[in-house]
Amino acid sequence: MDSGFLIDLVLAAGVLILAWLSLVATNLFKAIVLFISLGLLVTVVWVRLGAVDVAIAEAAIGAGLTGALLLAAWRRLWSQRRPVRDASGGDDSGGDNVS
Amino acid sequence: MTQDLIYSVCGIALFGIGLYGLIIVPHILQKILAVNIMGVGVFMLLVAAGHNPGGVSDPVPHAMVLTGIVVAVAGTALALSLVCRIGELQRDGADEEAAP
Amino acid sequence: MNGLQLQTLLPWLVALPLLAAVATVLLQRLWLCRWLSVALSAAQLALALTVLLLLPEQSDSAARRYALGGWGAPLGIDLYIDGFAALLLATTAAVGFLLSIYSGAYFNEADKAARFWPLWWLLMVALNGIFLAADAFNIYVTLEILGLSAVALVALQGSLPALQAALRYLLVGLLGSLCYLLGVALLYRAYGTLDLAQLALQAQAEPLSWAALGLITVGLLLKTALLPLHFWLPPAHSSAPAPVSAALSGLVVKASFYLLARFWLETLDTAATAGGLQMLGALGAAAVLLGSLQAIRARRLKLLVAYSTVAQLGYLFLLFPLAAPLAAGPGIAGAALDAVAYFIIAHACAKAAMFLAAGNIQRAAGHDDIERLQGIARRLPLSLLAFGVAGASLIGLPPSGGFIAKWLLLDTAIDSGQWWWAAVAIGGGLLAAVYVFRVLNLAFAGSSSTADALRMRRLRLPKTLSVSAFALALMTVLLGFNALWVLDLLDIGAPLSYLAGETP
Amino acid sequence: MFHKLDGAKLPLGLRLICSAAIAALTAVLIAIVILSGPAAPGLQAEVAAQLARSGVDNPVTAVLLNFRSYDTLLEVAVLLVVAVATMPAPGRRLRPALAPTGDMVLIGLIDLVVPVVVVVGAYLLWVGAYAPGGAFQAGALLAGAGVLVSITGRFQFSFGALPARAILALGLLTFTVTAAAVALQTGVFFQYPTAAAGVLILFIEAAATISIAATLVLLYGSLVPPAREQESGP
Repeated sequence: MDSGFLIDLVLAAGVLILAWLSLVATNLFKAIVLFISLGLLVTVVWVRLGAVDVAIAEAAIGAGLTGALLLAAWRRLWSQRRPVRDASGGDDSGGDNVS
Repeated sequence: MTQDLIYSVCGIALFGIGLYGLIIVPHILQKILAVNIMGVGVFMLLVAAGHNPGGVSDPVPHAMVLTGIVVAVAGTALALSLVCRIGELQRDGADEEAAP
Repeated sequence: MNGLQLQTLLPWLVALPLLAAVATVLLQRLWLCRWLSVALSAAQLALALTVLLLLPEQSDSAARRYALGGWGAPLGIDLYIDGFAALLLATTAAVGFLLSIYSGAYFNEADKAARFWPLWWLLMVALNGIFLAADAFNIYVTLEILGLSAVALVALQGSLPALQAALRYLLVGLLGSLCYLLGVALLYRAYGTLDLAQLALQAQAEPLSWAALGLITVGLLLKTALLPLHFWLPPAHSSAPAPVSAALSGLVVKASFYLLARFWLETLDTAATAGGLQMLGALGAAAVLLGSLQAIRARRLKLLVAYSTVAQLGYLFLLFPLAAPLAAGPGIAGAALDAVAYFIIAHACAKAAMFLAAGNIQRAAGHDDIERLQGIARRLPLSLLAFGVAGASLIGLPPSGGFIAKWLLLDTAIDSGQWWWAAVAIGGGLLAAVYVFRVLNLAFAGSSSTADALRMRRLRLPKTLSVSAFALALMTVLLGFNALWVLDLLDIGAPLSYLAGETP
Repeated sequence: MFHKLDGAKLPLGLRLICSAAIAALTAVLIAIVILSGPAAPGLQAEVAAQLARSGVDNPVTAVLLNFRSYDTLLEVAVLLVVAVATMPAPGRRLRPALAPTGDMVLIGLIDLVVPVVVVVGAYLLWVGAYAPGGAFQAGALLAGAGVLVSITGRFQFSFGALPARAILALGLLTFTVTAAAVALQTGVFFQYPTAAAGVLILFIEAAATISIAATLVLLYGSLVPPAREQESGP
């Protein structure tokens, strides 16, 4: 019982930290990877709460497919090595600056 | 604190973090992540409300969350497809301006 | 034979547009899609009118409820109809029918037309679904269909501003839905049911239901674009294709307003506070004034019409202070609902007509820059007439639906001793006159510049486009002549059942 | 500012005010939930009482496809909305995710994995009646297989064509027609005859699975960069 309580606390804290990190990450790729990890951690939460159906869907759709979609969009728009010609600072430079 | 209370609080906090991301974080891709995080927060509150330690859990919130997950991925896909079309139109526009 | 049952017709109001959506996905030939859609729109209109006519016979609320799957609330999902819902369903079907005819002639690119029809029908599914909804989570799903199909329809335009407006619209819509869903989650946590009628019976005035009502309100206000949350509407509504703009301004924003009215005056009325009701009214009044001022300053015609929507939506929110059960007796509350329902119908027709007319002007002139519209009335007399008639209704000139609506509103405001709302309505009408006549003045006076005239001679406007815009404008006039008939229907159908003193 | 995808950063003062407001809102909501005590008993008793009449043994599947099947029907409609919005114009094909890859090891691996994924997906669909699983999970798995197939570049999906659109609409069509057809027998939309409920639910789920998988593959395919750009890139 006590160990279960601890697991829940750690899981909840981990979920919140991952969510925060993925939103404040300055590197888009890192943000997406953190978001996918968040999805996987939430899957564990669903199992802890006895929602196995939801866990399967979360792993397959919430983390897996959403992650694939995000990565595909990222690859299409932001991962281009092509130099950005927009002098005003451009749409491509925003999140991809690894600082 | 019981198990479902931990996750209820966690869910609302996730909603708040997502709201922060949607309003404050400037990058569009992270705004889309933020909407998804808000969704996860709401789902967590729902599943926690239906959680019944020791007994049978309420399946209705589970069904609602399953529906919600599919709706969320649909919204995300539409948003990403708009983002891609916008990004490419802008890039084409920038290229045309730069060409001559 | 026990005649036609009202209940058995209700699921068809959702099933018919669903099947139409599937059919238009499957049909390859666009002319087939077009004529099938017009025919099915007519069928939908007939269905909605039948429901409207059968409704007065059903005073018992159980007879206006349909338990899908036979389970019944709280396990299953119910459909529910009353006078308010039936009027909105009929309005949607009627405006939708004319917009279908218009759209058939408007979309002449194969790709756009092929996408338009399924999305259009799914939008209809969502609208009908919302007006019939009796389940809080079901409303969430229908709101998502409504939001996503509306965004996809705006994006059909394909231009960069349209796509950007669509993306912003999408994010705002998703935020609104999630706020709403969080409110529903709190309600489920507190009361263990999703059925609106059961929630109405169980809800207490306590922090949890206040929080839920607050979240639901913010979510729906975002979707209804009430003043501080209206920033997304003008770009989205002004950059969409004309029939889409007409549907968004005329019908889609009304759906979330309808839900707001339901939650505040019926489902969670125990949690509604007098201060909250007054604040909604004050925001509405601010929207009337600021929206009108923005419309006066707009450079583009479609932007003007879109800002006018922001203003006109403001009037609807006067419902809340006027119908406040604490401040007014049931008689005044009923009168306030009559006025606002009339407003919704009149504005749906007038705004749809106005957007179609603006779309015609844009197509014929190649632009919708107001300053360059001099003398366009000579080229497009019917469209400008439609614009003028619809504008008269927005201002509230007789004989028009807008006049009746505004008159009812003034009457209610004075009866309830809240004359300041009447001042808002009159002031809003004057401001509307300024922006409507600004366009008409330019369009009817002066001669168009030669370059524009040359371009217009080459581009002939299909007759269907101007005729259907004019038909919608004509409907606003008919609404002005048949007010009693419409109001009788609204009253007999027991709008918002709490007003009739029955438990829902 | 207007033509940048990443919106402008809000001014510092506004950012602080918004952050404070969001933090306050979150704190208030958390306090309300903590103080309001335990959640009300939900609907598990009602579900358990009617489970035997639902045609399936898994309560979540019973809720999704019988008690609240109207929501699920509309959810399938949501997927169709996004499919119609993102499908390529008729005649245009979705390019494969990677340019036809010559990597024989990868192709061999995918050849091995895909049949397994398809079998597992079918199993998930079938087992949904008794245990966790069902149409959406199965659809997502099948979509994964579809994406893998498209990566090899040996098959191209042409979503503008009629057969593909038929597959996308199949789930919604089957669901709606079944819901209406059972009304002929029982008089009520979505009221499946108890004896046939299990079969009807599996039938609907199978059709929905196919449409869901196709929609998800389409969504992924519409987002991957067109192959042309990679070839001509500098």
